[in-house]
Amino acid sequence: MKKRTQLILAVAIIAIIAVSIAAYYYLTVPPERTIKIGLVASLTGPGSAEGADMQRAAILAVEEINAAGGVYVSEYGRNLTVTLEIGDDKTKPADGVIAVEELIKSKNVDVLVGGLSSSVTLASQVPAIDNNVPFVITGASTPQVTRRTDKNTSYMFHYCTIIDDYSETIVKFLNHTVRPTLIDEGRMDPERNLRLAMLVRNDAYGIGCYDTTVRFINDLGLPIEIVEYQKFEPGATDFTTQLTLIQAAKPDAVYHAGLTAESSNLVKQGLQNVGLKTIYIAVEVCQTPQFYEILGSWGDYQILESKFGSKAASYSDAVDTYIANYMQRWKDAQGNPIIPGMMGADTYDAIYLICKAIENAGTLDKAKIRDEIENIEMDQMLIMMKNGMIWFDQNHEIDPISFIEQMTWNSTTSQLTTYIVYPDSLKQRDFELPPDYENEYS
Amino acid sequence: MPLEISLSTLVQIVIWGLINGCIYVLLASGLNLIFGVMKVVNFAHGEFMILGGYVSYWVSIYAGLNPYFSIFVSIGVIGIVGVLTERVCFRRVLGTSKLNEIVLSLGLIYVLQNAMSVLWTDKERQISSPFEFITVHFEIININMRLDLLIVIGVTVLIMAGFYILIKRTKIGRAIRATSQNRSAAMLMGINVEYMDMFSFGLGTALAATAGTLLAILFPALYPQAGAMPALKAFTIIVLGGLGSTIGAIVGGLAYGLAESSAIAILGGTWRDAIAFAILILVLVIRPTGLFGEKEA
Amino acid sequence: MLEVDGVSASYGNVQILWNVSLNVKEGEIVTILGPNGAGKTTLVKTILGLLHPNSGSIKFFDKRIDKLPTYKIVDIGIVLVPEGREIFPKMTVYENLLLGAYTNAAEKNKDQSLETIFQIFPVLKERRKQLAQTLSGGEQQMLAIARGLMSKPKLLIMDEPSLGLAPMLVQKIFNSMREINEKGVTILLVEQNVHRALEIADRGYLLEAGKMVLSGDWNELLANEHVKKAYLGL
Amino acid sequence: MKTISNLRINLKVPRVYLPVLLLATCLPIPLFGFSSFFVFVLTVTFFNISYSSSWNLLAYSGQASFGHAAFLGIGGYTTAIFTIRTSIPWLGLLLGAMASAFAGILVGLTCVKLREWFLALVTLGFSIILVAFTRELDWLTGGVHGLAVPSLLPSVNHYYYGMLALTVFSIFIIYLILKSKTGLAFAAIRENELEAKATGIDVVKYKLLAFTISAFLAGLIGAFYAHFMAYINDQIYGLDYSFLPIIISVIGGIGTIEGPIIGSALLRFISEFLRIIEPWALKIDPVVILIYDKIEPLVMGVILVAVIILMPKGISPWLRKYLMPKR
Repeated sequence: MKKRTQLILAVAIIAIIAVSIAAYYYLTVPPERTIKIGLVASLTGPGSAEGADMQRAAILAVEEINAAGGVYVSEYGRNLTVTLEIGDDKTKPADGVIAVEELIKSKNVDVLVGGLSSSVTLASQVPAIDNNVPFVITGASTPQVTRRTDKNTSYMFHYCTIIDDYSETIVKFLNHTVRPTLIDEGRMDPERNLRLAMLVRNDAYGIGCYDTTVRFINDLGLPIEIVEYQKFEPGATDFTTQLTLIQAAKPDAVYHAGLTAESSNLVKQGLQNVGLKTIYIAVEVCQTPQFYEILGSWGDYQILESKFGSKAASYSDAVDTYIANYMQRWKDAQGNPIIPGMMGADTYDAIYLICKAIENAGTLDKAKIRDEIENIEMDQMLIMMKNGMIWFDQNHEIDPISFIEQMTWNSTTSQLTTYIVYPDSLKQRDFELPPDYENEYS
Repeated sequence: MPLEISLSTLVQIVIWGLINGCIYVLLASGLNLIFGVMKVVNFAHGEFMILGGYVSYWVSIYAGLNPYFSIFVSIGVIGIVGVLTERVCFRRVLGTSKLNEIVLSLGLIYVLQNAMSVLWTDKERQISSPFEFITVHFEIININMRLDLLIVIGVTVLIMAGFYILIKRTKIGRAIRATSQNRSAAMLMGINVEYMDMFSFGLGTALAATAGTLLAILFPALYPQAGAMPALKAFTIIVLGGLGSTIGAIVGGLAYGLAESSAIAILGGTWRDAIAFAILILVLVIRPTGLFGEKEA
Repeated sequence: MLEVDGVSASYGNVQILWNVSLNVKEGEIVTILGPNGAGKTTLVKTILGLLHPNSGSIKFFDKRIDKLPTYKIVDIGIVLVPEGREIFPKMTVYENLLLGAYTNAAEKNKDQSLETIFQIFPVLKERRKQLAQTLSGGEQQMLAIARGLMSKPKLLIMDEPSLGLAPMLVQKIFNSMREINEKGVTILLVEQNVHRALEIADRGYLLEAGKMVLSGDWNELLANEHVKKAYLGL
Repeated sequence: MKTISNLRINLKVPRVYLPVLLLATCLPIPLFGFSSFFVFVLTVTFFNISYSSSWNLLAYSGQASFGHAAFLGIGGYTTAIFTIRTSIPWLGLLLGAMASAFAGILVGLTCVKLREWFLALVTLGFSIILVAFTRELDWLTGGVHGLAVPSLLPSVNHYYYGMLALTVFSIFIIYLILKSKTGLAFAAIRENELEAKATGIDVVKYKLLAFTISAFLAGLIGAFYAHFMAYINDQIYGLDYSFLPIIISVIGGIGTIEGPIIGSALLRFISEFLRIIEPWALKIDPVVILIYDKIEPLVMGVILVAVIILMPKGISPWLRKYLMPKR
């Protein structure tokens, strides 16, 4: 008899939960119309450092917009507030699909923003494509997200530097700055090519970086050759064998493409474990606080390609204000301010541009919002554009300026700071070789 | 490309192989001990390794202890955790069915991994060593080596020597070996085999804890999911080295470390995980009982 | 010293022993006879606590031992030399003997026990550094008995010590058994070889299909018609 | 003919009403105007059920695969590659299932003589090796970029019915097998391989058969899943997908038809419950979001460990005692 009571109780509990779950999905109707922006970010998994930055930036942007009274939508004849819904793709394609499905179908978002890892975004954008939800992608660097041919990507926009941009800036920097410096200092035979080694994440992003580098070197006919090309698996923590092989190829510089933790650790291991004392060039994905934190003094003289210099001395008023606001708003558990990263800056801009587009459209109709995003023209914000304006080209991509920063270790504050060393238009300091730099003359 | 590798590069690749091998030796020896005595495959062994790394990490941060000394704290804590795990979980399913034992360890993987995630997030950590900036130069082969690498090798040698003496020269070691060779005869000798189960499980996980600490000193490999793959590889190592063979685990661990770094060097990083299993499958196709395994009655 | 009273035991759902009783007095050699599958090994396993009885009691020096774990039973002085020898194959002869002296009491006297044992089995002294698996069958049996003696048992139970051995060796082992008994060790011998068993035993029990069917002095048993027919081939 | 007569007999038995009731509840759900995310989530649940059932069939024959995702992935990749290259819809599903069945035979051949833990490792190893191949053979598999899989059906509601049909189909097939002589042979092998051999059962044949059928079903389900998710990359071979059916089946009841259903339902309950309380949890402490997704697998792990220790046969026998009257 007792067991029967137990059973009835268990069945009753399960039934109540089942009914309430069903009721939840059946009955949830938004109480009041707001502009719902869905943020797709990797809050867990290997991309969590970057994902957290995107989340913080998005919350900041939404708070600022709401504090300023929201967005005027003519269809409603009044200002609507913006609400942010967050979906975690867990840095996995299948979870990304579920997260976006949930944002679209359960949270009923009007527009999507975010998307970090390239392979995850290629999967998670599909529900957005299928349901015609405008998606401003601010993380994934593969151009495929707006150029794929198997799906109609007319609702996809790419507010982010693409891999092509990284590699273009880096090879130009190598040719324009590094090679002359080495020749001037008598470190290399002027007749020979610059020896570049690449160490990339074995995924769409890393391999894309390699492919585009090869392409730009060939297209521009630069005196650079890739002497070693190694890959590592996503989430790897031991890069020593690859770095040893790179060392054997005697490169003048190493271009590495990984996420924050991978890139910073591989630089550290190269200098610390392997003794490969060279110039390490990271790409902007690593522009996060964690990057500087892990590198510590090992980051002295190392290089970072970026389009948002959170640590560089002020080069733009908008950026300075943003950094100040961000650090004011976000503090870690110990109460120290958190430094913003690049992915967050993209996301922050994207939310402003979405709100602008909605205001222009005067409606929350997704097709109209899409049209307005496509035709947007507004002043540049955090990300600097080649013509000072935010606009999308026929590939739904932007045309940003990316630059090269060199890090220096300040032993009194125990902090890394950065200076822009390329291009000349933004340059704050001259590029310097690390004092213990080693390479071969010929 | 691999053909024109210079001597110093080759030596370095061998060293990376051996250092990874050290971690595998510690991990495989512990797993092997547990398997020998209890005939249980603890697939969650890697999680104890990472847990051990975390213990050392926090001890070295909050108590300011040199990480190489915090290994002892880690051994103690994880040893006790291991004993409790045996007592609460494994003892109850021991002998019911092999599948239950395997799935239990799978359940422990989920519990431990996600509990660590909830407690400390997925952030990758590295234990900072006081010798971080010291390198040693070897003139003959012209390579610089981080001092910690040498210390890690030294610590592994010491721990394995201690383990070897414990197993081969002491009364409890004899009892452990007796239990693993013939459980019922061991009972007839007056050995409390359940106590041996508990002790070996604790000792095995303690070895894993040292592996975790050393790994976290060398690499930023301290995150909750980091243990799953090494444990599986450690198991392939003991299958190849002969289930229950102490020497097999040591030689197999070092050999596998070398195989792995050569695989990365020759085939590329993609094959790092696959190589262990490729070897395993090849061996098992030829000899279903393992390379040195004995036919079971 | 040992009293088994009305013990029933089973493996899983299969009952093997039915209401079995026997007793052994100090200094005796008692034998349990019976055909293959009669439950002899199950009986000794039950005494040693490897299997717990469903009902009945087992007493050793008037203390209940049927609920104790094996290692405690060994500790109070009952030792089994198991069927099929069950030595530790990958350990040396010496290590095997040391394991025999695992209990604390036995460990104290281990040097003295070793001396005695090497007297009885000089061959083990020669081979003490060899791995046990390299010994011959007879030597392994000696090792098993010697290992049992190492723990200074009050009661030594031997399960089929002659199984699979050449007649010469069997003789040797039975001789050593007498020697051991003379040194004050009580012996419970489980045997299929009725002839030899009854030669050295004071008393005997006959176990058939899990039931005790007969008991008595060696001469009574030898005179019994059933024993004569079924076991002695007379 | 035999199947039909089997059916008629079963209709007399009360236990048949429970599945029918379950099915009757599931059928009209998309028509009732539930949010389409709910339909999506249920479709994923059906996937869990059918995929776990295919694993469970293999476990029923005493072989616990730790790399079942290999078969899922082979099915998915085959249909993706085929459909992209030829634009012929649907046929890819069958090809995927067959490719997977073929892989099942290969793995089965390696595994027939292996002990439990070796078998676990070899199957797991197989899926890990597949990851490496998939990443390297980018001309075929898209390498690390993965493949966008063309859609077969116009909407999530269609996929819902597709997945439901597939689930019913797999369970029905498994049911027929378990009720047949083959099922008896599987059970005999699981209980005691030597004895099974002694009674004249061709152990190797039946073990291979179990592998083949299980892999065929997993491949079919994987193929459909790939179309449903519209994208496939090497994570399909990952540990997550390999361990999922084990957890579900063991919690639900290993070697039973209803085990995967119970296990999947429980997983879904926990998952949806956590999803619904998430906003409240975040109100209490926003930092929770960083660890929130770990709570679900943690709870599943704890349940798994508890189930193995406390009721080693899973929840199913316990429920069965009350819900299913004995014949």
